[in-house]
Amino acid sequence: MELAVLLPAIAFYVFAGAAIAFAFGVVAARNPVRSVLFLIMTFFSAAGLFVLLGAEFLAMILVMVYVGAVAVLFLFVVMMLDIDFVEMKQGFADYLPLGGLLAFVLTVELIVLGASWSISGKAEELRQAPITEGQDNLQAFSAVLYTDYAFFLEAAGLVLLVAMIGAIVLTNFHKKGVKRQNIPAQVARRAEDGVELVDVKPGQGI
Amino acid sequence: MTSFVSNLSLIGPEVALTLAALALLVGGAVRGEKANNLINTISIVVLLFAAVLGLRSAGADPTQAFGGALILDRLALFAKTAILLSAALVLVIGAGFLKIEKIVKYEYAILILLATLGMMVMVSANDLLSLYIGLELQSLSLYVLAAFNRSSLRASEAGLKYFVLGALSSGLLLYGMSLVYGFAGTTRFEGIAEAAHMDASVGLVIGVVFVLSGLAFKISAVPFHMWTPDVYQGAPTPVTAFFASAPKFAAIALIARLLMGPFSDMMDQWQQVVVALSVLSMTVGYFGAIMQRNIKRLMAYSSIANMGYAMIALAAGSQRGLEALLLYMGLYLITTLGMFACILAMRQSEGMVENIDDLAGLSQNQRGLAISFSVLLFSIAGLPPMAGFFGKLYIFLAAVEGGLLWLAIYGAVLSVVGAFYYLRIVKIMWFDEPAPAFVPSSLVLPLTAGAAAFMMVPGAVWLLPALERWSQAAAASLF
Amino acid sequence: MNTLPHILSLITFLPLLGAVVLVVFRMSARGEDADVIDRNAPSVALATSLITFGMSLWALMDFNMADPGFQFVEKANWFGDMSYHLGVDGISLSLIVLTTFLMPLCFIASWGVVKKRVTEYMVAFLVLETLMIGVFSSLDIVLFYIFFEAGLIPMFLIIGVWGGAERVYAAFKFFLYTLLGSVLMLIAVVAMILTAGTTDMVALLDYDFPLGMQTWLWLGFFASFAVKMPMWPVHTWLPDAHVQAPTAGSVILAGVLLKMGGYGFIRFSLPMFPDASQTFAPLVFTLSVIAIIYTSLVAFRQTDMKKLIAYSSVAHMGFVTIGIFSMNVIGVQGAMFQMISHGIVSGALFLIVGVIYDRMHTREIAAYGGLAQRMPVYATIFMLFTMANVGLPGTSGFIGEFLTMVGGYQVSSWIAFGAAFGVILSAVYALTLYKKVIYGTITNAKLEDISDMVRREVITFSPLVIATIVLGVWPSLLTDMTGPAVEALVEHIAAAVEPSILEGMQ
Amino acid sequence: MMDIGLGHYLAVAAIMFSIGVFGIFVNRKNVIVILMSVELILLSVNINFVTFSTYLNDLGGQVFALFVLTVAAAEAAVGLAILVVYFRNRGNIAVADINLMKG
Amino acid sequence: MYLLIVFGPLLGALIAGLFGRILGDKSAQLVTTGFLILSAVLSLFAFNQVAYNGHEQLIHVMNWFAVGDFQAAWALRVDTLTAVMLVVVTFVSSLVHVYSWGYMADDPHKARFFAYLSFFTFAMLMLVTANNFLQMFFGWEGVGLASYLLIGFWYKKPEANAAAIKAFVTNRVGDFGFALGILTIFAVFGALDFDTVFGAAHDNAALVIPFLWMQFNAIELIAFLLFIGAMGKSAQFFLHVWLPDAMEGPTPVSALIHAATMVTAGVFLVARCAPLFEMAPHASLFVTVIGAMTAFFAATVGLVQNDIKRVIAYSTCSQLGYMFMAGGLGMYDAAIFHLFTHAFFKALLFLGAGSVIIGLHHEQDMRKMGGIAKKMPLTWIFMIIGTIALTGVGIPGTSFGFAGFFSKDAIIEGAWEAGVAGTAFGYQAFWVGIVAALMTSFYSWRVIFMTFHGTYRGDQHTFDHAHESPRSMLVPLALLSAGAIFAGVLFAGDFIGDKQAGFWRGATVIEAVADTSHEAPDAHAVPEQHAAASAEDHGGGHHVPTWVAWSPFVVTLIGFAIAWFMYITREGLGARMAARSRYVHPFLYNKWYFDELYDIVLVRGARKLGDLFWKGGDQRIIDGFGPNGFAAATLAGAKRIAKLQTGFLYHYAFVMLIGLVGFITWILVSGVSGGH
Repeated sequence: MELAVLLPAIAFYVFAGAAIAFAFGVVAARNPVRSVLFLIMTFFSAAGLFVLLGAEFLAMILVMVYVGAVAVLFLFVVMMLDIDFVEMKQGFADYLPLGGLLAFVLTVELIVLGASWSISGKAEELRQAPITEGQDNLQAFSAVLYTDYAFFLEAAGLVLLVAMIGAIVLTNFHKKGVKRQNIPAQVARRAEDGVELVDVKPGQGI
Repeated sequence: MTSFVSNLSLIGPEVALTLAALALLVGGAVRGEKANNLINTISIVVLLFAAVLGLRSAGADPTQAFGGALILDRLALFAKTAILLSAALVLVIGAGFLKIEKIVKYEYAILILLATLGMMVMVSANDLLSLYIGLELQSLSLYVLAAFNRSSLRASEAGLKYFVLGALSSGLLLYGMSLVYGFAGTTRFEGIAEAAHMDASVGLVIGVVFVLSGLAFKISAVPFHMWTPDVYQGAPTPVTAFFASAPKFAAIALIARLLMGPFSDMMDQWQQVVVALSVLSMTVGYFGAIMQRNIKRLMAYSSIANMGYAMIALAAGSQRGLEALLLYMGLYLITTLGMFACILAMRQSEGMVENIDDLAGLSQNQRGLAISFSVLLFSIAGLPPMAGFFGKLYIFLAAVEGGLLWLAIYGAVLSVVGAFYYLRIVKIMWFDEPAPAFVPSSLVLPLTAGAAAFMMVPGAVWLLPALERWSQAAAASLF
Repeated sequence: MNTLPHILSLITFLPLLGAVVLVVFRMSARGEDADVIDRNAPSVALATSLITFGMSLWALMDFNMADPGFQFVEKANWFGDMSYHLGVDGISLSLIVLTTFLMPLCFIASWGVVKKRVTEYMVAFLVLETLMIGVFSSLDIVLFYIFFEAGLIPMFLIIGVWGGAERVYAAFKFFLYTLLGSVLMLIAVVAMILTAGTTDMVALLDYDFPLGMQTWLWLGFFASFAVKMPMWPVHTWLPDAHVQAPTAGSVILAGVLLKMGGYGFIRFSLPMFPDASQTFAPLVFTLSVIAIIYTSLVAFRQTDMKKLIAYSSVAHMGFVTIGIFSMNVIGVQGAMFQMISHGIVSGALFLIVGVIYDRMHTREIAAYGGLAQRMPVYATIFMLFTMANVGLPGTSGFIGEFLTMVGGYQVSSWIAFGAAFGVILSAVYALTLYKKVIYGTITNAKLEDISDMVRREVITFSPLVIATIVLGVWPSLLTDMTGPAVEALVEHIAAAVEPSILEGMQ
Repeated sequence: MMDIGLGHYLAVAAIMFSIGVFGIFVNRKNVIVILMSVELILLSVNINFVTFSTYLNDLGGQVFALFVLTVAAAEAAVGLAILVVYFRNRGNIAVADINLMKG
Repeated sequence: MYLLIVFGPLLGALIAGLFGRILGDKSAQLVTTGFLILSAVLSLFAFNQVAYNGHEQLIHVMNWFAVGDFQAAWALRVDTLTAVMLVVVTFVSSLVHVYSWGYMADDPHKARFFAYLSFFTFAMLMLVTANNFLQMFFGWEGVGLASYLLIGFWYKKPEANAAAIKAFVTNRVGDFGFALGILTIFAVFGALDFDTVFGAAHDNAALVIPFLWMQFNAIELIAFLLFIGAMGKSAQFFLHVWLPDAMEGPTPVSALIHAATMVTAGVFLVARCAPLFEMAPHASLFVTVIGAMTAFFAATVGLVQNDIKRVIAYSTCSQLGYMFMAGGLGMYDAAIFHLFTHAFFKALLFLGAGSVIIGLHHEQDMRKMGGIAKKMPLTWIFMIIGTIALTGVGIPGTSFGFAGFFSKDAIIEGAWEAGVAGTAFGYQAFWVGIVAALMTSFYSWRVIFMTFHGTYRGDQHTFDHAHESPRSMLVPLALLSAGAIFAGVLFAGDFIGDKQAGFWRGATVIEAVADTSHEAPDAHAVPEQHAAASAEDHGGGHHVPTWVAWSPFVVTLIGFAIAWFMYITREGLGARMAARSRYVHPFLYNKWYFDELYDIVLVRGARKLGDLFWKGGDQRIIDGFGPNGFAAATLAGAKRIAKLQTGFLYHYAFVMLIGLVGFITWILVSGVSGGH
């Protein structure tokens, strides 16, 4: 078999197999730190699939945003929340058989569904952002993202804003009674304010 | 394509809300907690202003903005007005509670503004992507709001549950969207409609099921309702009031737009799902409420049941159905907010109370509040002469016309079960010996409740015709 | 007709106006003022109801007895397909007058007896009055339904707030039972509106619903009216509701609310679904006869006075359904008469129980005995109404029972046989009750000091006594009024019924 | 078999979706894993979008996926924030302990 | 005039009843009695007018029912039959009123009593003057009510209350038949007034209608149903149980209601409806049989009773049996005549008994009486007169005899003649009549002997204070005695004799007139000679064998002799026999155990059934499966649903997933099967 055909197939199976295996690892790992690491690996593999599909930009974003930010954030939280690992070794639930069956049915159905795909008869004319030959992925993105999709971009910005506000409002604690460093006050402090000279008469005390 | 800025003029209310949110955020950051009241007030004003702005700019013809990302029609207008007004009302009635519970933060109002914005995007979405982003804007704000009382374990548990399940539901929604996109070839609603019209493939149908499942979560339709009781109970009461009102309206308007717009050719399929959702929701909602002693939990089941009812109208899939749906939801909003005003007034000397037994003998302690609450309860139970009855009537009309007679009968019979637990609250207020009286609340709560109650009976004389006219116009925009 | 414009609206909403006035004053009153209002609320309520009664009499004067159609019609569009459409014919006007007649009596009977939350009590009754009158006067089916079902709310509160020990159970049972029936009717109403394209009852009366559909519509309406009547076997809410309700509540419940079922059958089931009515008539007859005999026997075993009377109400309503579904002039007229008469008689009986309940605070039959010695006037009035209850000729009770039996006999002798058998049983339970309460020696020491009826009570009863006897001796007073409408109705049915159904019946 | 088509990618996505779903309700350990399962679901969605995008020859799917990524990141932030709040109140994040409210 | 006759008593009753306490007892008594006497006088005048001068009247008072075809008016119909009844009713009633002045002298509720009495009279008058079945029914039930009130007049006595209810309810059973009869009449004839119905009866003779599960000849059915009404009111066999118990009421009441008037309403009904009964041979046969059975049964029970009033009550019952026997055999004239004469002597006996009872301070048990003839000579004489009249002493073949002789012998001989004529049950009726007459004689004399003769067996104190009754009581007794002696001889000619055609003038069917109806196809043939014979004088008994004519007289003598033997010659024999008898006496004494039977079957049955329906039907089944079951199920469902809400995230997610997978699978499956 020709390598040009075989190579993408091998690459697909490698990435797909890895992605699925790592994904399973995410769920199955007992230690959440491992889960996070598996998640990172899953993202990597998925990025590989994206490359195979010709979506290099997304593959890049996936690695950068997800692995670089999100997954690390997870790791950070996992480490930060001092979780008692012993307590968590309870393993899978009693719902495993039924749950497994459900998942299996779902998977089969979705795969069958995917197999039934055929391009919609109207797809040609309904295309929103046709990919023109010879234009690379990044260019294509840059062409539409700030024009056709500008509104979405703004809206997505608001989503991120909400996430920011949310994260801050929820986790930014001003604990009462905790002394904080007040730098302007510190800087503005002078010797006169801190030291008082008292003339103490002997034998009287203050 | 017209310029981005010129498009912005089409969505004045949204822009106003965005700008206000940003400005207030900055203001809040600068002024700190001192500005809380001011920010709250400004937010209310902005919401009202946006509503007025929307109504004023209402054109007769549906307009598309941003190259079809959004559609501005009467349905959107109706929904937006309802959402804005209820958001404003939530801010009005919630202020006192936050102060009492000492969780006042200026972000609260801003998050409500942003959630409202998300809902407004949802209801005028004309593209799966705008739908998704609007939905997420709303959801993320609501997740945060649910956990807003961060020193409360219940609130954070509510936030957590809401978030996890909400994320799952967005996953379902997205998966569905991806299928729809894949099988239709586009994310634009008109395009999907065209594709579906040509070939309603299995993939498309399953996509719709996924989408529907994802959205069903938002309106807490069974079996995607599981979060509702816990979150309603755990979240701060004003937030619960918000949950129970505007997002429900937004989501159901969105579902209606989807089902009767792009997916209208697949009615045979989605009707089954909607009917199933409706039956399940009514069953669980009406039966589940019976055991509840916590009034917020009870309200959760009540809203589940009411959504089940609303879905009867949805299942009819007709213009009359949509009209009934909107009328019903309009009445539902008023009633729910009025009821939450009553719940927010439930404060005894040692703090807020949420048990329905705390209402005992309210009719003797606070006659006005008791009357208002009772009227609202009777209304939501669908008893004439309260306006809520007309909501039901319209739904039955739509259902029977749509050939869903048995569903109407089922709903009607279950409404008797519903009447039982609504009446139980009435019973506690009127029949039981008085419990310790509530601490007099700020005047705004009884006034709100009274106003809502007024709308349900004497006010209904003009409210109903008006609502009917509006919902008729709104419904017409999809057909 | 140069009558007062909008007289029906006035009659209907005048009580509501009184209620609103009371509410407004009570809500704005504080401290001392509240007591003042509580003290005066009964007068206001009584005055309102008396004016309403006066107005209904005025309407009666202006009513053209010969005209079978609707009179005093008022119509205005509301929204959707619905309209505010009022009008009365002889059938409904007689029931309106019954309502407005009983209402002042209720207020007098409650005078000084109700001490708890007086204003609210009056308000509830006034609201109820509006709703009851509305039921009988509306000519829009949705409007009818609104009034019909809305009546549950004040009654629920009346039972629940001012009722006896088991009031909560009774109130809920009453409410949910009837609600379940009515929602099924609502679905039928919806189907009718959609099919006929109108909510106007006058138009619906002439609309010819397809045969198959009639069956379902009929059943839907039946579900509601049968519960309301109440017919066996959906009568079990009634004893509980009656027993627990305060006296005036029982009076209204038995006097008017039950009549809504009969009115509904006459107004809707018969003319709108004639074929289905014909088909289901045997069922109704069976249930009615069972009701008459069964509940009479049950009544015989009761130890609670109100429960006994409540069960007897069920039996008497059996006559009404028999009369209605005999679908001939005599039967329907008899049913109408029986409804009015029962409204008066059973109302009076509940008031009678109320008289001694107010004194002794028990309704246990066993707690009484020998009252004749202490309360001769009471005993006399009780006797009169006992006799009216057992349908003694010369009282109004006889006329209705007999006419319905005549009507029923024309359909089948079985019906008359069963009904007549019930008449025997009614004597058994009614006289047993009377004997146990009034006759014998005073065994309960507390009864030694019981006082006879005071003037207020005599005033309450005198109109009822007069009405019972006058109607018994001169029934034409009523039958002439309902006659044209009933005749028109029967003709309408005869013309509308599909011949095939009739053949099937033979 | 060697001819890799759209179905293959969709199958991967479907399996990953199922694993994510499975992970949510089978997990009894801690909430973080649930959040990660959600990420898996979103990833599967992205695979779908990208696949369809490629086979439809339409960039719209990829843009959609980009926004999904964006939103997912925001979601993760909010989710983790809530998790932290919960942890502060409760002291652990064991899934089986989150049932203060029920019924 | 007629209006005054009928409504005068009502007026009196209302005045006495409503204002009795204001007016005082005396005025109440005066008013009621006054109105009654006025009525009585006017009735006599009316009787003369109608019966002898042929001025029948039909007075329309006002409309009553006017519903569709169902028309009935308040009207007074006065023909000879009515006039006879008017006389009987008003006459006896006014005497009873007068008598009650004395009898009720000690009672604290006199006004009420007199109001009841007058009301009763009014109701009875309404009954007899009715021109349609409904008005008759009004009177019918009205007398029932009055009887109920009067029996229960001493409301403190539980027995009185029970008896009152028993009377009313038993009457209602009869009324049940009556009401159904009326319904059938309306169904058949479309009208309720007598003239229309009787006029159309002939045309409908062959009409067959369905009733319940069977087909009946319409006229037969009507007659039968009406007779059930008559059975109730006239205490005929099966429905007789109330009459003896009714003696719990004051004695004047017993005299008025349970002897003279109300109980005869049934006979009146049969006579009134003679045109119907004439065409209903089977129903008539039934009437005869029931009448005969009653005559026999009541007589046997009367033999052994110890309560003086009860003996007379059973005697009444038995005599009513005679009347029905006559009616059933077509001798309506004889029946009415017996009714007429019976009213006098039975009222006399009752009032006499009342006199005894008062004299002995409310002692009714004959075992505690004896030998009081000397103490109460006048009462004794009146009672003897009454007894002689009741037993029908007279010389057959002559016009010499007491009242009962004419009427009762007419019935017995008539029965023989009917037997000769081939009427079913004629001979049997004759023999029953003879046997009953024997027993009548025995128990009647037994009363006299046990009460007035022999040795006193009661409390000596009572005996010492025994006294003759006041004048107000004796005067009515005297008047009634006159009636008992002369009513027969004076009126026999008019009622059943050769002048009868001119007397009745169609008010009831007399044999001569009845002949025409006998030609109806399904009516049984009556031989010519019977018709000829019946037109003749029954009193003389020319057309029956002599032994037949003499036999009643003979058996009366035998009865007297036995009684004399048992209670005078061998005083105490009766009691000893009673004590020794193990089966017969208890059986008779306990009235053939009818009360016990009814108690077990009906009263307890009703109670059991009532309880079953109430506790089992209503509470367990209807409420249990209905509202309460519904509520319980709802609650159970609610609990289950609440339990689903475990609070665990993974369960929530699981449920969502189940839903999702379920929907997808469902859609895929239905889509596939739906052909997509």
